[in-house]
Amino acid sequence: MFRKVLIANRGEIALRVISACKEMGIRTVAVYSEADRNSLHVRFADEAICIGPPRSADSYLNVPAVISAAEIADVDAIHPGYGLLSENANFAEVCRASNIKFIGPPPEVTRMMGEKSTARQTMKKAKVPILPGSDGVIADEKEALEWAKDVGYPVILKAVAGGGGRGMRICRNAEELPSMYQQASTEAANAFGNGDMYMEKFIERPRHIEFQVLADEHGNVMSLGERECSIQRRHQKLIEEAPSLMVTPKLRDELGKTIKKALENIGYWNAGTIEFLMDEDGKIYFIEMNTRIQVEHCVTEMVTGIDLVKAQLRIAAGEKLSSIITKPVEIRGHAIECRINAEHPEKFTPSAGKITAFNLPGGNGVRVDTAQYAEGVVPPYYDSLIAKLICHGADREEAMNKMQRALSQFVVQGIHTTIPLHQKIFADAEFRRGEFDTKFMERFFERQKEG
Amino acid sequence: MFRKVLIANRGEIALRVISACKEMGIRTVAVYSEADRNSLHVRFADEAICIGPPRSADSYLNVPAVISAAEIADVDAIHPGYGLLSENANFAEVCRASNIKFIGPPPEVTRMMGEKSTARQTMKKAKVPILPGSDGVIADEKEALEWAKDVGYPVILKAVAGGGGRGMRICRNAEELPSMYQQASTEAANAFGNGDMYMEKFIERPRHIEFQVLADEHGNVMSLGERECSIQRRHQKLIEEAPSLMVTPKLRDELGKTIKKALENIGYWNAGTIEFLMDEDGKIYFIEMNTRIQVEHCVTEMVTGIDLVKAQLRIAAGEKLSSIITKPVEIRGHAIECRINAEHPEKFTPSAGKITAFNLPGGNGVRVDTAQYAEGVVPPYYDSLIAKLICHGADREEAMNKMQRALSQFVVQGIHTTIPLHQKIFADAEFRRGEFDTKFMERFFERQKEG
Amino acid sequence: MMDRNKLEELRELVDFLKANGIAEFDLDQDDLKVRIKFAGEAAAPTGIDFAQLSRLMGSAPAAGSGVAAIGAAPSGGSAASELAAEMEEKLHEVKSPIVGTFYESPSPGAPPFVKIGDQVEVGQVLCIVEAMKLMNEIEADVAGEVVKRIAASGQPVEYGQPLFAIRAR
Amino acid sequence: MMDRNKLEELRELVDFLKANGIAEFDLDQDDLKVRIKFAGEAAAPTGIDFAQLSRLMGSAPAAGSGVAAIGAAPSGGSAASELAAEMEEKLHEVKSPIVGTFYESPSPGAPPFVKIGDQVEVGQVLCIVEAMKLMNEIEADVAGEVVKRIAASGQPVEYGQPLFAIRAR
Repeated sequence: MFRKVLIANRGEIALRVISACKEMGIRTVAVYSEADRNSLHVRFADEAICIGPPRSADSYLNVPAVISAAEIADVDAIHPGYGLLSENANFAEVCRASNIKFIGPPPEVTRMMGEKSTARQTMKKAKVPILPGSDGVIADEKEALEWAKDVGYPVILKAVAGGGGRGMRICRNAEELPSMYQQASTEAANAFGNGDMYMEKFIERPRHIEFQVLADEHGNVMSLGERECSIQRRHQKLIEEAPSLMVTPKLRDELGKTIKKALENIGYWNAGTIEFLMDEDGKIYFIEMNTRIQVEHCVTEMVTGIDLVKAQLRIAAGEKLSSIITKPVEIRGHAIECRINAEHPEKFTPSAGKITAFNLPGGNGVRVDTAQYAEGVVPPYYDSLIAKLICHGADREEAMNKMQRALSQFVVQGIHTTIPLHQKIFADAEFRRGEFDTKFMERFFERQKEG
Repeated sequence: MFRKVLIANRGEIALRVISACKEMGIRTVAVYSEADRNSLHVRFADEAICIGPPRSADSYLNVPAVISAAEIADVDAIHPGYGLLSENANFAEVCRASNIKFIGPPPEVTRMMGEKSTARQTMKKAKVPILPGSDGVIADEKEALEWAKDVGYPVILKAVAGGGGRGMRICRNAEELPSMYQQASTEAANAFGNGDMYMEKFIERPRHIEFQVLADEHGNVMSLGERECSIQRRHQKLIEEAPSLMVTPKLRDELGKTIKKALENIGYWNAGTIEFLMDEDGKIYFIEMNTRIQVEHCVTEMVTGIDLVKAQLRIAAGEKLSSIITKPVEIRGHAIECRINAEHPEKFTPSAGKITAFNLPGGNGVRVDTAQYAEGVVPPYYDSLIAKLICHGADREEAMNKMQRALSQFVVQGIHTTIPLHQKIFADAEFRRGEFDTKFMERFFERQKEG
Repeated sequence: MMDRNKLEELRELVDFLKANGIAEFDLDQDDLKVRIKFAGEAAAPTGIDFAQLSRLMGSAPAAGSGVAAIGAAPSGGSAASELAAEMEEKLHEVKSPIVGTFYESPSPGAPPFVKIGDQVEVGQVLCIVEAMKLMNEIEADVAGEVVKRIAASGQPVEYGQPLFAIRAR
Repeated sequence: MMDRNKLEELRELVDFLKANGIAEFDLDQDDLKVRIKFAGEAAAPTGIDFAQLSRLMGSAPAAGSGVAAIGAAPSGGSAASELAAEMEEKLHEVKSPIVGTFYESPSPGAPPFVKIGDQVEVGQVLCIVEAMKLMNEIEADVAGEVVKRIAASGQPVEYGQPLFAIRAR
């Protein structure tokens, strides 16, 4: 096992990794920007090194600074957490060149899964169901009509160079497609200087379902079941849970096997997440893969009893999956996570500042992952997640009731947080019945306005 | 289920019960003394009623005040927590007379198990192994020698009216017994005006092992396995764990069945704990029964996944055990609890006062039960327990490492706590090997002095 | 920085705060903001703001319930300010020595033991607090004029809750 | 910064606050903002005391390790007081712009770039900080006399760590 690990991250995930290392007898080195001097990840690590000014680009994203810190601290390995450098293949390559173990997959695989079309092709080859689409650029109107017939309406036209909704059209039938194709292409050409379009099946009310995997460096892959992450606002997940109400044991088992085969083929290792959309008929389509630990990994930990961060460390140290997970994976109960962000609960404006009171809920089945504390400061430079509140119950009903109880005992003063928003969501009848998809929050806000 | 429950307690257990009620949709009424006006149990209950001045005798132990509060708040039931009125059969009778459900066993059973000799006889009849002894007063030296032969050396002579070590002698052979009997009897006569003696088998290095049970009002009893509570200082438990390293699956199963039979015979219901001593040969002897929830119930919850406080509430509401626990009880992993007391970690003097900083550890497998908070006050009137830190791991080793990590992140300032003592215990080689008994702490302190 | 007059005003303010045992003082009016916090025990900050806390909890007790009202404001705001006004007047409060239900008269329909404006003597019965079916007569512990009945007949009262205000003789 | 009169007024205010046992004082009026907080026991609700915290953690870094020393005292006590003394002298600190290893000379055995007492010009090389096998020359950003070399040759330094103190001309 590693003697000393540098954690190239901040906030709750840095503390999460530090805690895992401590429990495994591994010494820890924190890096921090000038804005994080009084952060708990700095205080609870064995050593801490300031690597730059507050801006992420100059500190946490500054590869030479992180590597240099790793060298002067003489570490064996670097854990990148999530975000920041975690899916940066170049960083993984520099680690390799510097003889420091990067706790993640090989850079080649990160790169492969980072490119959407390559990832799609890779998964398609391995028989993972992917979202039907045009397999590349559409030449003209006529080809667009052919693809649409193939894919099945409704379809969505997207600009290859696109982003921000421009050059994007949802087409519901063959009549409206030609004009929409022209409009979208012209819009894209004007906006991005490139009118190239591709097409995907459009799902009106998709659910976001993702599978957690672990894979070792010896070619062994294991699926740990799914998480449902449909409660999102502007593609930011707010609430995640495991298991999903929509995944039957049969689907879980079958998809788990398919994923296993796919990842064995590409030589994946590390923890990883395969993201899917599920349509209204319960059909599931691959959209992308994340080659790192996820924010919401905790709900999987709660229902499987497997420590995913420790597993990452052991995999990176060369251990076999069979020695890390010695019993068959079993889903026990139901877990839900609320992301507590430093944001205004209605306006979603970031709320940086000093925390003046901080009371954490505790008790049976309640887990809090946070690096904040009373008198702590939320700096304005980084993402707004200040805590994750995870509740585990015998079933979804108990987990939800526990969450309501815990939210009512979670007190943060001095800044705004999303706690009041979560309280409203957990009182919502549709949410409680599990009737939701990725557009739930839009409808929820409308209901709130009306009510 | 109950509509509204009064919690006749304070501190972490009051908050524990309030949380369970909230999660079950039951309204809660806290009672408090003038010293606890700003306590969290007061703040997190739906209603709160001041019942008297700081002294327990005038408030939390004041039966008319508690009952009157229950009446004006119009509750269906009272949960007594542990300590205070929880094993007061008279209180349970007053509840019954006032048409308020007491969440505990019937007062007759509490009374029966509260008297040591009755409890012994009851258990003996049900074939629960009890500590061998003289079955009452010894007439003279000659009878003492006969009993000792029967029980087996070493034996301990105790004064019937005794206490505080007076009138007590450990005898290791027949030669020394007669003179010791005379000395002890004389001492007892001088001290208590009563020279009557009885005899028990003396265990040099006993381990304290207790079994958790649940029993419903329909005659069903279930054992949830054991806890090991040998780490004690002056009969105060400091650290508890589940399962015990000394209890084999066979012993767990057999003793569970015997206990089940015994409690069915006496018509027990509620949660309950059967306490045993285990001798150096692994033989186990009943010593007493507690007819309430215990401080250390959490470690059983962590390894079985069963919520004992919710089970108490459901039992008291008349539910059957078979509807509360629907799957066979399975022990999963290992859990350890540290009692964090407001005491000097070496001198054990109580340390009341204002908390100035309070940082709780969190993360995977860490549970904190507390009613304290930053800027909270520890009043000098009550017991010194301010928090319970519970860690659950895949095995004892992981649970211990997790505890060390969590203790290092648990910051309490403004008062002294036992956190530094726990840190030393968890670094102790004998403790880590599981080599201990109820005299462990005495040896530990000696080692510390030498070291 | 601060002129003589301001310092003088500040001195007056501080004297006033000290005289009234105030530990912390915040003022935010128009373009003036002042914050003062005294050192020592007295200045203990209450940390968690329980009003906000209770709001966050989302468990505000149902309105209209007497007991709930007790729960909601064991040291409630408006009560406190009334109290302050009374304390200036040096009114004596007769507090409930037990938890129970307050009754102003010996039986339903009967006239109250005392009325506002009555002169009472030490030991004179002022009201009844019923607890566990027992009627406990509450006696005046000072002689003087009954200025105010604080509790309403039939209302549940907790330990230490003020029942009457008396202007002592 | 503050003229003589203002300083005098401040002195008076502080005396007054001290005499009245005030721990914290904020004033915000027109273009005047004052915030005063006294040090010491009474006025010290700093929340988490990191020194104690680090002791409790039981993870005090091993002595003798340069990096560990950085970790242990990013804003260390004695360093701070030395700093204070220097600041009175208005010494300028040259700080490391990168994480790496400090070297006082261009190669092992060679004489150092600068010695205590040297006069340096803006842009003159003072030392090297090695990061990822690259030797980064650190230049003086003021002209003046080298009063102190704060880092030791071969010592790991973090971002922003003071390397030299210079008495600016």
